[in-house]
Amino acid sequence: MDGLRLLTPEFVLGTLAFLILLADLWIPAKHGKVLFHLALLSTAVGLGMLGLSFSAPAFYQGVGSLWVVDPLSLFFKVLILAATMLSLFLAVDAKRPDDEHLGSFGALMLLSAVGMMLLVSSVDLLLIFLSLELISIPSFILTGFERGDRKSSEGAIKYFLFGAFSTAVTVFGISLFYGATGGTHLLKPLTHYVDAPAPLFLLACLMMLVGFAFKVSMAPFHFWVPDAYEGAPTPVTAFLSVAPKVAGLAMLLRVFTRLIPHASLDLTALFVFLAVLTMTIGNLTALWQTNIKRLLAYSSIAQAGYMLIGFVTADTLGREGVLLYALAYLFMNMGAFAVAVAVGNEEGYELQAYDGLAQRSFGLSMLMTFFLLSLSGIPPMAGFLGKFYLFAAALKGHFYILAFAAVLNSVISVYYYMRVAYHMFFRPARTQAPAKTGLYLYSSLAIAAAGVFAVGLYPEPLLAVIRSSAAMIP
Amino acid sequence: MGILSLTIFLPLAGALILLFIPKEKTAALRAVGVAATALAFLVSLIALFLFDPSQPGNELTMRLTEDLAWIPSFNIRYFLGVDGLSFPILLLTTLLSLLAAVYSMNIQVRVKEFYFWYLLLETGMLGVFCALDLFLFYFFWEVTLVPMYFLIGIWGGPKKEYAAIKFFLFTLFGSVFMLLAMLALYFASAPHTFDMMALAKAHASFSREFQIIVFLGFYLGFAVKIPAFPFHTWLPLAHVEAPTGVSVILAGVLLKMGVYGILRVCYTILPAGFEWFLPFFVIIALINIVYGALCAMAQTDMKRMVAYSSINHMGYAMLGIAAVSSTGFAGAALQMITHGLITGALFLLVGVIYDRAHTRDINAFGGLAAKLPVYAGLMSLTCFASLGLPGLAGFISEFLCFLGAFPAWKIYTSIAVIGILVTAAFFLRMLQKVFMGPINEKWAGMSDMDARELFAVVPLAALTVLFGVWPKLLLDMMNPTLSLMARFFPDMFQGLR
Amino acid sequence: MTLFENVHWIALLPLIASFVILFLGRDDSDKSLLPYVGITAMGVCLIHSLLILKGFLFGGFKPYYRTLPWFSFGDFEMSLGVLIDGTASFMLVVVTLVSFLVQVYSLAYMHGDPRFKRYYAYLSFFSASMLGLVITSNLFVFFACWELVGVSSYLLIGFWFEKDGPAYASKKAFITTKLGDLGFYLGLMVLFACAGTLDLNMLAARAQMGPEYLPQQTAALAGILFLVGAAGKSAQVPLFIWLPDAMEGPTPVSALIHAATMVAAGVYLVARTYFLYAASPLAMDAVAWTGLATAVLAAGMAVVAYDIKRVLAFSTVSQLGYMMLALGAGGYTAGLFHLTTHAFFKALLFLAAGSVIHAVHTNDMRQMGALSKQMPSTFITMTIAALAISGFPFFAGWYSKEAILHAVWLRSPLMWTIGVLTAALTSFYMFRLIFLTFLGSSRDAHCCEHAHESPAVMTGPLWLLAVLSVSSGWLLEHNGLFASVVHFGAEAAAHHSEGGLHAAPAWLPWAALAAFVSGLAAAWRLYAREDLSLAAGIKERLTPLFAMLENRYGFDRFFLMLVSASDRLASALAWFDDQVLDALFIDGWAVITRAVSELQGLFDDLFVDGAVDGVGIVTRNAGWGLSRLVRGQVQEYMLYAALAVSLFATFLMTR
Amino acid sequence: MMEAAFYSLTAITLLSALGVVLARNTLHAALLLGLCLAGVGGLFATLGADFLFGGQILIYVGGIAVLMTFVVMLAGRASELHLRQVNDQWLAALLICGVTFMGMQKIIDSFSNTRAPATTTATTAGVGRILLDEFAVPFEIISVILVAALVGAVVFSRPRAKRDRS
Amino acid sequence: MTLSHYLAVSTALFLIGLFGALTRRNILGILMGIELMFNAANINLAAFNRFLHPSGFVGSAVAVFIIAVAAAEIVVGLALVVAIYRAQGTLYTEDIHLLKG
Repeated sequence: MDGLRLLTPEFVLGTLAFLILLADLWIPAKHGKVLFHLALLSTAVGLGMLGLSFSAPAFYQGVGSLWVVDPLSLFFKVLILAATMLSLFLAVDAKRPDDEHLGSFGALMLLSAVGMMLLVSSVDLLLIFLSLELISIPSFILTGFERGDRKSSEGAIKYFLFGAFSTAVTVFGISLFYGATGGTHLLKPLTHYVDAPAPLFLLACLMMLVGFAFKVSMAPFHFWVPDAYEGAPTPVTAFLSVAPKVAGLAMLLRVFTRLIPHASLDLTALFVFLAVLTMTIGNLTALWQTNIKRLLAYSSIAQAGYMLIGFVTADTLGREGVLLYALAYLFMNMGAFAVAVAVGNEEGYELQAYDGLAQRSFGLSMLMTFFLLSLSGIPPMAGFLGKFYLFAAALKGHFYILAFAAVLNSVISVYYYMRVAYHMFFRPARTQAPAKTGLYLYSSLAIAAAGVFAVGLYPEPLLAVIRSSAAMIP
Repeated sequence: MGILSLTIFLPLAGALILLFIPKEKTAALRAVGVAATALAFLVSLIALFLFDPSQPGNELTMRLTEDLAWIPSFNIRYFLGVDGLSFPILLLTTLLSLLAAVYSMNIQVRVKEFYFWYLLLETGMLGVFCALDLFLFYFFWEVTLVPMYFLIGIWGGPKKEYAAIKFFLFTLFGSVFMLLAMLALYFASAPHTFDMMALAKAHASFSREFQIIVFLGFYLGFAVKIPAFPFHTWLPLAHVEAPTGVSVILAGVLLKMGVYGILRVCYTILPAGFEWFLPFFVIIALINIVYGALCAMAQTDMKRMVAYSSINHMGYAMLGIAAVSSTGFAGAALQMITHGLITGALFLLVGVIYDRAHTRDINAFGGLAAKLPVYAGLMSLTCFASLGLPGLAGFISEFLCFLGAFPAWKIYTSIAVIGILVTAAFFLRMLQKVFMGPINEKWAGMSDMDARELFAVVPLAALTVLFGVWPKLLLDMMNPTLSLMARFFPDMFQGLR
Repeated sequence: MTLFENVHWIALLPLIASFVILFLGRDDSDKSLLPYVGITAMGVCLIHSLLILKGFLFGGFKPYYRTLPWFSFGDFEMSLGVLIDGTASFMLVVVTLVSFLVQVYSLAYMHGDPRFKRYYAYLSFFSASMLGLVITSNLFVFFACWELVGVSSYLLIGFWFEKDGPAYASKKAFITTKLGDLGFYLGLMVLFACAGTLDLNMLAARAQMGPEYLPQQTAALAGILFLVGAAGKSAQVPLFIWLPDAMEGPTPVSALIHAATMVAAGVYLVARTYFLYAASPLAMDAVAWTGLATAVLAAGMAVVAYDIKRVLAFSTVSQLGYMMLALGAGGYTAGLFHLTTHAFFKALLFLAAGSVIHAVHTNDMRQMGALSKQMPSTFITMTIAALAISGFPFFAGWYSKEAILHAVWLRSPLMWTIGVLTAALTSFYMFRLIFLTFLGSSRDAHCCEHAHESPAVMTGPLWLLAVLSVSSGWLLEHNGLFASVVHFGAEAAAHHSEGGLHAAPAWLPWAALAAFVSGLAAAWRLYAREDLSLAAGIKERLTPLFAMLENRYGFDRFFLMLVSASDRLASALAWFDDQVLDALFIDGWAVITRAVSELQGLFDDLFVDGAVDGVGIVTRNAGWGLSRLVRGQVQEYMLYAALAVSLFATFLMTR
Repeated sequence: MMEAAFYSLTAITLLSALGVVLARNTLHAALLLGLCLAGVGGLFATLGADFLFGGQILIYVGGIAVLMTFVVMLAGRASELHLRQVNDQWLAALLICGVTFMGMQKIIDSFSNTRAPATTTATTAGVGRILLDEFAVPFEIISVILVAALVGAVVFSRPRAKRDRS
Repeated sequence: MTLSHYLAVSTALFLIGLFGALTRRNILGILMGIELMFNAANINLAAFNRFLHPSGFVGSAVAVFIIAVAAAEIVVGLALVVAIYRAQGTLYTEDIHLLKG
C-alpha cells in the first residue's frame, strides 16, 4: 500500500470527475456547457498536479506497490491530459444534437484519462488490466454518445464487441501468466521466465498482447478503429486517436522493452512484422477513404505503426523517438481533427465537404495542410522530426527492413494526405461561406499549429526534456 | 544574420507579409511577391562581391559561411556556405525566381496563394544550395516539394492534379531513401555528424560496401530530381502542366538540385560508392542524352518537347560528371547554369505563345516569323542556344562535358554525340513548322511580345549570349573549386585517367 | 606590322556591321541605308586582306601567330588567337572579295524585298563567321565559326521562309552539315584527349615532334573524323545532298556560300590540319578517294540537271571533290590553288545565273534559250567562266586543274584517269548549260521576251570576276608565286609541286586539253541547236542511267529513310516512355495493392464464404484493395484477430 | 468423489456451453449460459475456491445471466426462432479453434502430473485481505469502472433524441 | 485430478466461447461467447492458484476482479444492445453495416 501519494494526480482527477457527474444532476441542460468548463478546469488542475510531480521528484516520483511514477510516465501523463484538454476544446465548439448529459461526457473523458494515466504507471498486470478497462468502458460509452446517430451506436457496438473480445483473450493470457509466475507483478525478478521462456509463459505474453495491441491499434487488431472513429462524435475521435494510443504505447514500452524485453522472448521479428504490417495496412487502406474521419483513422493506424519502430528497437534512441513522435502526433492529429470539427459542423465529414475550402477559409485550409504534411513527415513540421528520430533508431538498431518499409510508407501516405489538400485547394468551392469556428476551436488550432512548428523548427529545448523523460525507474 | 541567410529568408519574409494582405488587392500582392524576389536577387548580387572563389589548400574552403548550433542532440547545425559550385547556381536561382515572378504577374486567380507558395519555394531552393549540413540540406530539399505541388496543382494545365501528385510522390520517393542514407552516414561517422565537410574528410573511414549502399540511397533521391532514366517520367507531365513561371523554376532550378547533389554529396563523401556506380552512371547519362532527345523529337507539344530536351541536357551534365575530371566537372557545372538560362527562356517563350494561341501544338502554327519578328528572333536564339550553337552559352558547357568525358568513356561519348544531332533536328523542325512556311491565317491577329514578357526573357537571352562569348565570367568562379574537387581522390577512379 | 595586329578586325568588323544593321533602324525596306554599312565594312576588310596578301606575295611576310586566353576550364585553357599564313591570306582575299562583290550585286538583286535590311545583316554575319574561321589559330574557335557559318547559311537559305521549299531546304542543309559536324566534334575530342590543346600551332608542332607525340592512329582517327566534318560542309560524298536543295536561297547567297566560301571551308579545314594527314597515309587516302568519288559522281548528276542553279551546284560539288582529291593526293598547293581560282569563276557563274534568273524569273533551262542577244554582258561573262572552269588553256581553271592532275598522276594513274574523265564531263555540262541558256531557240516566249540585261550594279561584279577568272591563274602560277606562299612545310612543297613537274610525262597536259575539247564538242553537238531531239533520244536510250543520276544515286532516298527511321524510333520511344515506363512506376504499387486484395479475396473464398455462399470472386475483388477487408462485420475483424493469434502462437510453439 | 464431481461438472459446463453457441433460440442460449456459469461455479468449488464460487453464483448466475435473459426477452423479435444462428465464417472459426486446441495440447500435457497439494486453506478470508491490502487500489478502480458502466447504461437508455441523423 | 484436466476444460471453454463469438449472428450471442471466454480464464486462475501457487490468493483475487469487470462490461454491452435494438429493430450483425471500407 506504499506509494499512494504517487498517484495523487489520478486520485484528484477521479474525484473531480465524480464531482462533475454529481454536478450534472444539478445543472440544467441549457447550461450544460458549464460542465465542459469544469472538465477543462479539472484537466488544468491535473496538469498542475503533474507539474508538482515534476517539481518535487523526491516526493512524487518513485516506486509504489503496483505502480511507478518516473519521468517516462509523467511525460505521457502530461501528454494524455493535454490530449484530453484539446479534445474538450473541440467538444465545446463541436455541433451537438442537444446539451444533455454533458457532465457525463466530460466526466467519462476524465475517467478514461485517469485510466490512461494509471496505465502508463502500472507495473502489475492486474492494474494494467483494470486500467485498460477503465479506459475502454468510458470510451465505448463516449463513442456511442450521440444516441440519435445510428453510426454512433454502430461504432460503439463494434468497438465494444471487439474490445470485449480482446479483453477476454487478454484475461486468458493473464491467467496463464499467473500460472507461469505465480503472480501478476512485473517488478519482481522475472529473469527466470524471461531468459528461458516456457511455452506457457510465451503463450501468456502473446495472448496478453492482444489486448494491448487492440489499444494501440496494431494490425491485425486494428479493424475496430475506422468504424469506431467514424461513428464516434468527432471530439471523441480526436481523443481516441491520440490518448489511448500513446498510453498503450507507453505501457508497451515499459512492459515489453524493459520488464519482459521482447528481444529475450525472441519476439522482435514478430514485432518488426507487426509494425510493418500496421503501417502498411493503415496507409494502403487509407488510400481509398472518402470520409475524413475514416481517413484519419487509418492514418492513425499507420502512425501507430511508425511509433512501433521505437518499440521494436527498444533502445534509448527508439524510446526518445516514441516520446517525440507521440508529442508531435498529439499536435498534428489534434490539429487535423480540429479542422475536421470546424468543417464537419456544417458540411459533414465526406471529403467533398472540403472542396474549395481554401477559397472559403484560407487559414483553416493552410493549417490543415500543415497538419497533414506533418503527419506525412515533411519538414519543417514536427512529424518530420519524429520520423527522423524513429528512422534513425531503426537504422541504428540495424532494422533495415523496418526503416525501408517505413520510408516507403511515408511516401504512400502522402498520396491520401494530399488528397485532402487536393479537395481544399484544387476543387471549386460549393459555397462561399467560411467554415464555422469558435474560440475554443481557434485556441486548439493555435496550440496545435504552434506545437507543430515549434517542434519542427527548434526542437532542441524539447529534446532535452525528452531525453530526461526517457528515463524509466525499473 | 549572414548574407546567405538573408538571401534565403527574404522570400520567406515576403511570403509571410503576403499573408497579411487581403486577397482582393492583387496589385499589392504582386508587388510584394516580385519585390521579395527582386530583393533576394539584389542581395545575392551583393554576395557576388563578397564571394571569393579561390580555393587555397587541399580541402574545400567554403565562403560566406554561417554556422550555428541548431539541434545539438543530433549534432545538427545551421551551417551555410557556398563555393564555386554552389554559388553560381544560387545566383541563377535568384535570377530565375525574379524573372519568373515577373512573368507570372499574368496570373489572375488566387494571386495571394500563388506568390505565397512561390516565395516559399524560392526559400527552399536557395536553402538547398547553401546548406552544408545534410540535415539542413534535406530539410530545404523537402521544403521545395509542397509549394511545387500547389503551384502545379492550382495554376496548372488540364491534368494539373495528376501532374502535381505525381511530381510530389516521385520526388518524395527518391528523397526518403536519401533520408535513410543520410542517417546511415550519421551513424557511421565518428563523432556522429551531418556536416558535409566533416563527412567528406572522413570518407576513407567508410567501407566500400557501406559507401555503395549509401550511395544508392542518395542516388535515388538525386536521380529522380535530375531526372535520370528511368526516374524521369514525372518530368514531362509536370513541366507541361505547370504554369509557365513554375515550369521555368522547375526546369531551371529544381533539376539542378539533383546534379548538384551528385557532385556535392555522392562524389565528395562517397567516392568509392561513386566509383562503383560510375559505369552505370555513364550509361544512364548516355540514355538520358539519346533517349531524351529522341523522345523530344516525337513530341508535337512544344512544352513537352522542351521538357524532354531537359532530360537530354541533364544527360550532358551527367556525362560531364562521369568524367571525374576538372574538365568534365567544369562542363557539368556550366551546363547547369546554361541549361537553367536557356530552358528557362524556352519555357517562357512557349508560355508566351500559349497565352496567345491557347495551344502548343507545333502543327497548329506556321509562318509566324513574319508576324512576330521579335518573338521569332528570341525563340530562334534560344533554340539555337539549346542545340548548342557556338557563341551561345549552351555550346561551351556541352563541349566541355563531352571534352571531359571523352578520354574516360570514348565509346559512350562517341555515341552520345548523336544527341546533339537529334536535338538540332527537333528544334529546327519546330522552328520550321512554327515560324516558317506560309502563315496560318488563324493567327493573323496575334501580337508580338509585350513589356512584361520581354522583361522576363531578354535578360536570359542576353546572359545566354554573354556566357557564350565570355564563359570566363562563370568559369573563373567555378574553376578553383572544381579543379580541387577533381583532385580530391588521386588514387581512385584510375580507370578514367 | 599593324596589319597583323589588327587582323582580328577583319572578322569583327562585319560582325559589328551585322549587329548594327540588325538592331539599328526600324525601316526594313530597300530604302534603308544600313546595307551600305555592311558593304563598307566588307570593303575595308577586302583592302586589309589585299594588303596582307601583298605582304605575303611580295613583302616577305612570315606567318603571324598570336593568342590571348579566352577561358580556362579545369587545368586547361582555351585561347582565342589568329594564325595568318599564306593559305589564310589567300583565303581572306577570296572570302572578302567574293563577299564584297556579292553584297554589291545584291543591292540590285534583292531590291524590293521586304526584309532587305535583314538580308544584309545575315550576309555580314555570315562573312564575319567565315572570316573568323579563316583567321583563327584554334580549332575550337574554328569549329565555333564553322557552326556559325552553318547557322548563317541556314538563315540565308531559308531567307524566303514563307515558302515551304526554302524552309525545308534550310533545315536539311543545317541537319546534314550538322551530321558531318559530329565528326569534327569528335575529332576535336580525339585531338584534345591526346594533346590537351586545340591550338593549331601547338598541334602542328607536336605533329612535327614525331609519332610519340601524335600517334599515327590518333592522327588517322582525327583526320578521318575531320574529313567527315569537311564532307558535310564541303558537300562531299555522301553528305552532298543538301547542296542542290540549298539553291532555294537567293542566288547571290548561293554565289557567296555555295560557290566560294562556306563550301570551301571543308577544304580549308583539311588544309589547316594537313599535318594530321601528312602523319597518316590512311587519312590521306580517305581524303583522296572521297574527293575523287565526289568529283565524278557530282559531275554525272550535273549532266542531267535542268535547273540552272542545280547544275552549278553539282558542278561545285564536283570541283570541291577535285580539291579534296588534290589534297588527298598530296597536292596541297594544287588543291588550294584550285580553291582560289574556282572561287572566282564559280562565283561568277552563280552571279551570272542569278542575272539570268533575275531576268527570266525561272530556274529551268528548258524554258530559256537564245538569251545571248538580250543579255550580252551576262552571256559573255558566263562563257568566260565556263571556259575557265572547263580548263580552257591559259584561263584560271586550266592552271589549277593542271596542277591537280599532275599531283594526282604522281599518286595514282587510275585516279588521274578518272580525274580526266571528270574534266571531260565538266566541260560537257558547263557548255550544255551555256548552250541551253543562251543559244538555240527561245523555248518559252513568256519567260524570255521580257528578259533584259541586268543593271550595272549587277554586271559590274560580273565583269570584275570575269577578269579574275581569266587572269588569276596566270598571275598566280607565274614564277611559282602561289606555291611560294601556299605550301605545306618546306620539303612537301618542293617534292609535290616543283619536283613533281619533272616526274610527270610530257603528254599529260594534252590529255586534259583533249578532255576539254571532247566535252565541248559533245555539248555543241547535242545542245547548241534549236532541235534537241538528239539529246532526248540519248536520254531515252539510257533511261536507267539517267534515272539513277536524277535520283542522285539514291543518296537522298537513303537519308530520307534514315530520317523517317529515326522518326519512327522516336515515336516508338516516346510511346514506350509514356505508356510503358510511366505506367510501370505509376501503376506499380496499384498492382501491389491489387495483388494484396486478390490474396484477401482468396482467403475470403476459402474460409469465409466457401462454406455457404460463393459470392463471385470477380465482383468481390474488383478494385478496392485492402479496404475490402473491412466490410463492416465485426466478427470478421475478430476472425482476423483470432487467426493472427493462432498463427503467431503456432509459430512460437513450433519453432 | 472428486473425480465424479469434476467430470459431471465438466460435462454440464461444456455441453451447456456448446448449447450456448449452437442453440437456434437465443432465449435457450441465455438459459444454457446460466447453467454453464453455474457449472463453472461448481468447478471453483472443486478447487476449494469458495469465495469465487460464491461470487460466481451471485454475480454471474444471479446477475449477468439473468440480465442477459431479460434482454433477450426484451428484444423478443430478435431472438425469435431463426433459420440459422451461425454465420458464414463458421468453417474458418472451427479451423482456428481446432488448431489452437492442438497447440494448447502441449501446454496442457506438461501439467499431466501436477496434482493439488493436500492442504487447502479457507480462501475467503485470504482473498478479502488481499483485496483490501495489496489490491486496494485496483479495488477502488473496479468501483470506478462499475460507476462508469452505470453512467453508460444511463446514457444509452435515455429516450431517443428527437431527430435521427441517419 | 491433475492440473491438465482443469486446463483442458478451461481451454475447451475458451475455444467454445471463441467459436460462439466468431460465429453467432446475434449480438447477444457474441456477448455470451465472450462471457464464456472470461469464465475460462477464471477457471485457469482458480486452478493455478490451487495447484501451483497454493500459498497465496492472488489468483482468486484476480478472478474476482475479472468477474467484476465482466459484469461492468455486460452492463454497458447490454445497454448498448438495447439502444441499438430500439433504434434499428435488429440485433443481427449483418444488418449493422453503415460503417465499412
